[in-house]
Amino acid sequence: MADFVNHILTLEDSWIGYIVAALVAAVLILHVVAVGALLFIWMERKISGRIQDRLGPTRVGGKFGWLQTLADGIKLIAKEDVTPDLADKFLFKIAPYVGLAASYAAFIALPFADGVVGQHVNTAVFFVLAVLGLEVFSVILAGYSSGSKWSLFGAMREAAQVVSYEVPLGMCVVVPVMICGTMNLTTIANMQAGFFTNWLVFNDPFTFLTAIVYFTCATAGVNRAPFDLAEAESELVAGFHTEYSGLRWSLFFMAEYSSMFIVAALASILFFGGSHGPIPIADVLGLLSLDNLGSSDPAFHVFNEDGGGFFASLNLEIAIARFLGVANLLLKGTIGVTVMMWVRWSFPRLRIDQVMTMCLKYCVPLAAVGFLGATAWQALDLPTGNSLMNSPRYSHHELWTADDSESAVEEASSNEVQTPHEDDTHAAAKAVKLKTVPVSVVKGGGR
Amino acid sequence: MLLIGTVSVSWYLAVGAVLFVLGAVCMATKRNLLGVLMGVELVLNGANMNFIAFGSKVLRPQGSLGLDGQLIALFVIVLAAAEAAVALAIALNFYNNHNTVDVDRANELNG
Amino acid sequence: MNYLPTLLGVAVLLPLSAFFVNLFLGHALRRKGQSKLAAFVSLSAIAGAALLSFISLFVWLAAENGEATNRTALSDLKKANKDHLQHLEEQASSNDSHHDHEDQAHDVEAEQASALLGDQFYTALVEEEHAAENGEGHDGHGHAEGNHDHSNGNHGDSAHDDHGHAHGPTFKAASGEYYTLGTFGELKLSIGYYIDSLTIAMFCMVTFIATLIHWYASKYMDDELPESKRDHHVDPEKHRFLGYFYNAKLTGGDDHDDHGHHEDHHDDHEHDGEEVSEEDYDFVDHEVVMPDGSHCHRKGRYPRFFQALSLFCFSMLGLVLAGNIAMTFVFWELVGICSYFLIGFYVERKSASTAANKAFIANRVGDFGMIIGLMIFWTGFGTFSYDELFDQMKTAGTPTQVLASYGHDHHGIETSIPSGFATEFYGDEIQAYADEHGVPNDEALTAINEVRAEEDKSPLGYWLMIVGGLGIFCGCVGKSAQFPLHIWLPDAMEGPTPVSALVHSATMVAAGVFLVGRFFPMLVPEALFVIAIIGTITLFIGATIAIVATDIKKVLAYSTISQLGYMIMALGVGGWVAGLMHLFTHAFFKSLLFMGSGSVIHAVHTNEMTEMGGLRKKIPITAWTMFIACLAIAGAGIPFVIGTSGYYSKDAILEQAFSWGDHNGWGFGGPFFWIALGSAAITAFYMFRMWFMTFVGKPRDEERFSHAHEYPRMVHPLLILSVMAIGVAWANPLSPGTELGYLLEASRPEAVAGQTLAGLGSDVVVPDEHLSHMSRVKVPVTLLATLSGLIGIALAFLMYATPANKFLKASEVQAQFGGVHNFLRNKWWFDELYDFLFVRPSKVIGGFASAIDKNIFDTIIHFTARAAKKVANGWSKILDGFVIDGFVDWLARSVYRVGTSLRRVQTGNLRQYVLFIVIGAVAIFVFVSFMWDPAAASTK
Amino acid sequence: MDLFAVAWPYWHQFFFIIFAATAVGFGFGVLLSKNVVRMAFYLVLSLGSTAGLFFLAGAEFVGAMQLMIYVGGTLVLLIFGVMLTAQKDFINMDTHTQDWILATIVGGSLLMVLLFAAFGAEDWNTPQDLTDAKVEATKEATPLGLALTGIRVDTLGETDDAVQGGKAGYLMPFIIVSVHLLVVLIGAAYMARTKKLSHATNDKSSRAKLMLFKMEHEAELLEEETYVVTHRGQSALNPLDPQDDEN
Repeated sequence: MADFVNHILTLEDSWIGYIVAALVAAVLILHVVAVGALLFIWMERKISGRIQDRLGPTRVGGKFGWLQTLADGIKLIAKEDVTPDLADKFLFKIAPYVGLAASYAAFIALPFADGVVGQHVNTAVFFVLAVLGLEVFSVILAGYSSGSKWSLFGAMREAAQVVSYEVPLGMCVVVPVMICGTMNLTTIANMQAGFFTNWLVFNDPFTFLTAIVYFTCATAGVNRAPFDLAEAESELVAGFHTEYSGLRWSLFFMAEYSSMFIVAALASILFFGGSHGPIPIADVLGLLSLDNLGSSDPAFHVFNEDGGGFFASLNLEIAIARFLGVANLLLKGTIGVTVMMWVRWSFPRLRIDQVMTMCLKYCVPLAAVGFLGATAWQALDLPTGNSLMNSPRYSHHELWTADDSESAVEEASSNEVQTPHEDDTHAAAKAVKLKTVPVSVVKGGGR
Repeated sequence: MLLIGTVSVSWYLAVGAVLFVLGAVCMATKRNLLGVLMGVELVLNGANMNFIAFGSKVLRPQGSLGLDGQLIALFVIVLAAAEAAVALAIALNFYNNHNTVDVDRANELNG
Repeated sequence: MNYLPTLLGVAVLLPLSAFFVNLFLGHALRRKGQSKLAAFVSLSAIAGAALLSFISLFVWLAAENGEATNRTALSDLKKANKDHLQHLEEQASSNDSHHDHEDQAHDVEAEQASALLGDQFYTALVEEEHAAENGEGHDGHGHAEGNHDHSNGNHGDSAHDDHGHAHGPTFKAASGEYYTLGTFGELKLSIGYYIDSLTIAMFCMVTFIATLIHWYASKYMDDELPESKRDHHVDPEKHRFLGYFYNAKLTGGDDHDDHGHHEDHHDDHEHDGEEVSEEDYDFVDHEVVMPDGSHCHRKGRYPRFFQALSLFCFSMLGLVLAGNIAMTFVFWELVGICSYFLIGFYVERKSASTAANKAFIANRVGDFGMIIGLMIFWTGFGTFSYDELFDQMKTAGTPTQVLASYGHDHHGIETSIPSGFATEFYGDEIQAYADEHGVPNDEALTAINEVRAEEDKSPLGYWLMIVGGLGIFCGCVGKSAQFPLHIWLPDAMEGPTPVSALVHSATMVAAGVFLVGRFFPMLVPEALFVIAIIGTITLFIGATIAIVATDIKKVLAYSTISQLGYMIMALGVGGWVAGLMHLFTHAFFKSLLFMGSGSVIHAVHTNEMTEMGGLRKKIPITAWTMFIACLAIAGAGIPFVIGTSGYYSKDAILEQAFSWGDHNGWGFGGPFFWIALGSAAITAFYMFRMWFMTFVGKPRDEERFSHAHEYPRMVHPLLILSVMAIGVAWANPLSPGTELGYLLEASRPEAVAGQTLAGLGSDVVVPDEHLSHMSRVKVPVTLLATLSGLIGIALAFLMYATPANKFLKASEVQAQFGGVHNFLRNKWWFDELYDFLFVRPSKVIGGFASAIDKNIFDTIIHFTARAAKKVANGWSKILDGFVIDGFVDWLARSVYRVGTSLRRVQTGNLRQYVLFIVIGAVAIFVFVSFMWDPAAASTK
Repeated sequence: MDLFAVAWPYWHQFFFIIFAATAVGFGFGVLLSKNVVRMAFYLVLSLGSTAGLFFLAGAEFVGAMQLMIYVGGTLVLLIFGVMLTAQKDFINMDTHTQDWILATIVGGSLLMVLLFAAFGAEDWNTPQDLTDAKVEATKEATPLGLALTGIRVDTLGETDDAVQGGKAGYLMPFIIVSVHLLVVLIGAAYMARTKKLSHATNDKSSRAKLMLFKMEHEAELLEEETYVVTHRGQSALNPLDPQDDEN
């Protein structure tokens, strides 16, 4: 992409290309966030309406009231921005931006399809979780700086809840990482390519359990009902954003919805095949063969800074396939969000102690069981869902040494120097050969 | 001028040193126990910066610590987290017993 | 067959687990002192063991008679047996006339006959075992051939059985090891098993009776349930000790007279009735009077009783299963200690504790001899394992195998005893001979033995065989209460009655007999002769004392002694099957008798038969079951038709004794038979005396009579056992070859299979047991035995059962033979004799030794101690006081000073500390930087 | 155009300056701010930009760790502490000038020494040619994980003894650290558990003394509001003051 820009500007490898490429990615992601928030709020109102046997918004923008949220947004922008006297002004003002920035930054490493990613991060899973973890700060700061007891309580609750739910969340996320042997979301998604039996959720019973636990903990982690103690309107007026109004208030919600989408998308990438549909249509149509996935052909990296992108080499099939992939992921994420809404309007809100009990007494042990079980399943090499269609999962692993692993192994084994660590060397070499260490057969698969 | 010259390991070391000193001074001046804790965190980060800098292949293609630097940094971070937890527990106990977090109050063990 | 070790091993371990459960959870198992869970744990364990034992019995039978060949083998055996006997009859009839030139002929025939007799049966077993191994049946021809060559082989001299079968080809025994503890040179210690039909039969018998007795005891020991207990008759210092261990309440309650017997039934109201509750569930032991005359209240020991019982069952089963002598010895001692626990169960009673000690010491005396025997055998054979022992015995051959015939002409195959003895003890002699004649040692040994044989001397080391056998027998003397050491058994009746029934009638005392049976191949005729003598003396003494005993349990105890004497004598005269069969039958009817007596005692709360009488109306089941038992022990039966179990076993014993006398000449060997016969009469007499005194006639004590009643749970076992007492020895018409006789026959050691043994050191001849089945032996003996039994019963009837004793008054008889009666009353003065012979002298010696200790050694030691003390004091003043203390004090003082001066540094101000650290770091940097070369950090 | 073409190779410095400036600046913020909560917030930003520096130096995984553990975990803990102990009295605890001076002097000297050391070795000082070093996803996550399980794949090909010496994995430290973490969590939970006041009263802890004191001296406390505020003014009513006995 960047080269493409530079090519147009007839520049040699100039920073402008990169800036422009980055801007394009940023703007796209911003649209995902903003439009997503609009869509989800509207969806939530409709869904809650349906669940409560109401109609929900009907008028604005025609039949389904699909412009309702836009109207609300305009109203919010027009509202007065109130800052309480007791508030710690600086923190009070900055808090919503922290939250939005956090959930926005998490999109950077989220691959919408193979190659359609803001920035290839080798440890994307980790990065996303870490950045999402920052979101709690906005809540704490907001709650503290509002100078109101309601807010403080809400903030404390949310902080406690989010921090403690990060434990089972992390344990659940580790399972796909362990199975795929990489933290690269693109690779993880590609390894589930093919029929839906490849999806990690169907890998073995424990991954199934893990997926469920993950979704629960994610719901709690983005403090959605029934875990939304932070804004328990019945007890604390509105929780940490009691004192907020207008645009700052809406920013909180934008952050919340976008992080909802992120955890849902993450779930679909980790467990539900990511950008690959239940039936590999693109593959069947011959648009994108499974072998091409993650190949080093620059044409495969649309938003990647190197390679010409598909504008340069008009590889239409790949473009369509990738479009399908993006559609897949967005659809799955939306489904996940819908489930969250469904849950929200179906279950009563828990008490804070129940929330903690839920986390410490149920989610953590369940996650541990899932982790150990999945590990044992892998170690014992029991039949997985992958072996149903016997499509090769290990063909899409990341490349984990700078040079080709085989040559490294050769060197290691042909190493004559006798050192006390000789054995380790050979152990490592064996490990490499036995693919207990994921070995890439594809150059640049992890880019 | 930095734009003209290029960044070397020393610059990272310098940043680390500054963070370290800031942390140390923070520890030395803050009377709030939690302030002291934050100083400790800063100090640890300054140290970590050195490890990362020495371990970075980008900055120092040959003769870098390689993975070892990063691994030690990892351990430092993890242990820092543990230390923070314990220190926080100590702080809370201190607060429960003295009803203050002023470290100058914690001088009952003086000689 | 392969399952047997597992099955029996588990059967052994079950009671052990029960023991541990009761040991650790015993008091947790009882809910407020009234729970019987402990009993049910032990009961279920032993019942499981019984189940396993019977399963293994069926497994064995299936493996043994499963296939047609074995049935044919069995029928062959019976036929061969019959032919042989018939042949011998003819031979006997034609014996007196033209003796000499018949010799050759009937020798050969008899040889083949004995071959048939001996080998066919065992070969069948061997063949069958091979079949069982390679899992396929085999046709009759191969089988017959197998018999044939094997029979020939058996007649060839010692190198005759290279069947290459692990367990020795002759009889079917599964032998092996569960676990090898270690191998020390030749000595190999291992937890092994030796399973033949004898083992299995013993298992079934022991577990079966033990199960019944657990069931019985779970009711009988009821009054042990309460939590705490008070005791009488306890001398103070002992009682302090006991109070320490058994948390007995020293403060006694109500105060009766000191002899508990007259008060018993009244007291038993207390623990039947409501007074128990006000004594807060005390167990009141009314036979025990404390110094203040009150009764002993102590904690009930229900779980403890059952844990001891389970431990006993475990060790008894282990003893039976043991695969080598060492293991046997270990379990032997375990059995002994269990009996110690059980006899001394009412430890507060002085009588009980002394009885326990007595039993234990008597057993130690025997075990000392047993250890000697074990060592001798180990030295000679170089192994502990029965399996290898028997093999060696077999290869070595028995002392002399004499053709079955009359008179004392020993022409037969001369074989030698295991060379181990000779080489171990006469190595230099053999070496000398070998050097002299320049032959290898083994040839030298055989040569020497030949020379000695011509000189009509026993082979080298033969006497060690005798000594070893007698040593082993010493252990049996102790354990099965034979003549010199029989004194402990009557006192052992101090234990609870179920214990007497199980331990001191059925199983433990039988262990000695069992051991003699196991060791039979190693026992040379001379040793057997001594054994027979001991047995005879014992059975006579026991029977005579039993005549005059009035304590019902004492009567049974002495009858037990006498019956054990029977078994031992039977084994001694070569009646292997006879003795062991009597062991089984006796186990059944004696435990029945004991449990019956327990029921009686529980009913009338006294042991004295002089206070009973007419009880058969009150406790009919007990009465009639005991009647059956009395018939059985008296060997009642319709001659040659059918009879109680005792009829078979006792007659077998008598027959064997008869044929022994027949072989060894009546002057020499007669007494065994006649004494045994007479004692049979006496047996019948005292058993029925007991029964009549107890159950017939007018009640002598109305009050006891009126309270008498029997408990169902204590009666069920009696019924079951009475059936067994009648029919245990019967042949099984449905599937022949499953009866007790066959079981024992199948495990008869080959050394005594079908040969008549003659000692090499003497003229003693141990006749082949089959010879005792000849009609010329069987008929007269059976008649005589029945007659003697009838005489005994009739005498007892006349003396005790006839109304008002109008023919014979017991008192008059007693007055008539006052001296004898007194002599017998005092048990032949054995206790006094031992007291005079051993106890007093040892006390004197002990006193002398202690005097020396006090007066001489102590003075020396005290003097030394005082001197050392003086020296030490002086040194401590000088060295310790001035030098060391001074230095230490100075050190402490200076350290204190430094510390006090340094403590100022610790301001307790955290931030200052931080500054100190930073300053220190900077200082180090500065200091280092003087000698630091930046280029040093550069890596090229 | 030329400017663009020329300006390009210095982007590394550019980002370095940004991150270093934010890190140091917010570090100063931490040092100078009086409000504990703000200190925490600045610390977050400072550590975040430090993580940025880590990313820049190619230690991507460590950067993510930094974000997750420090920023996500440790600082949340800190802020907890702040909120739990936050009462008006404590939020401002001003340090005395002489402390400032002393600390500045000492810290300054330390800084001098450190900088001297940092720039002393010219091997560290000689800049590498970073023009072609792009922000690329270094594949170091898996080698790190393997090193933690005791397998060093980054030095597989090494023949140099010195480097092979470094081939030892980090399994043992990893286990130790894991156990240490577990112990720490338990211990922290134990220490931070809430104690009943009655229990405290029994063992006459100073908190209990304070309570008794409060009850006794209601009246004086009313005007002597800042009795636990600890400017050197140790109010005579403060029970916790060791100097109480002297006056």
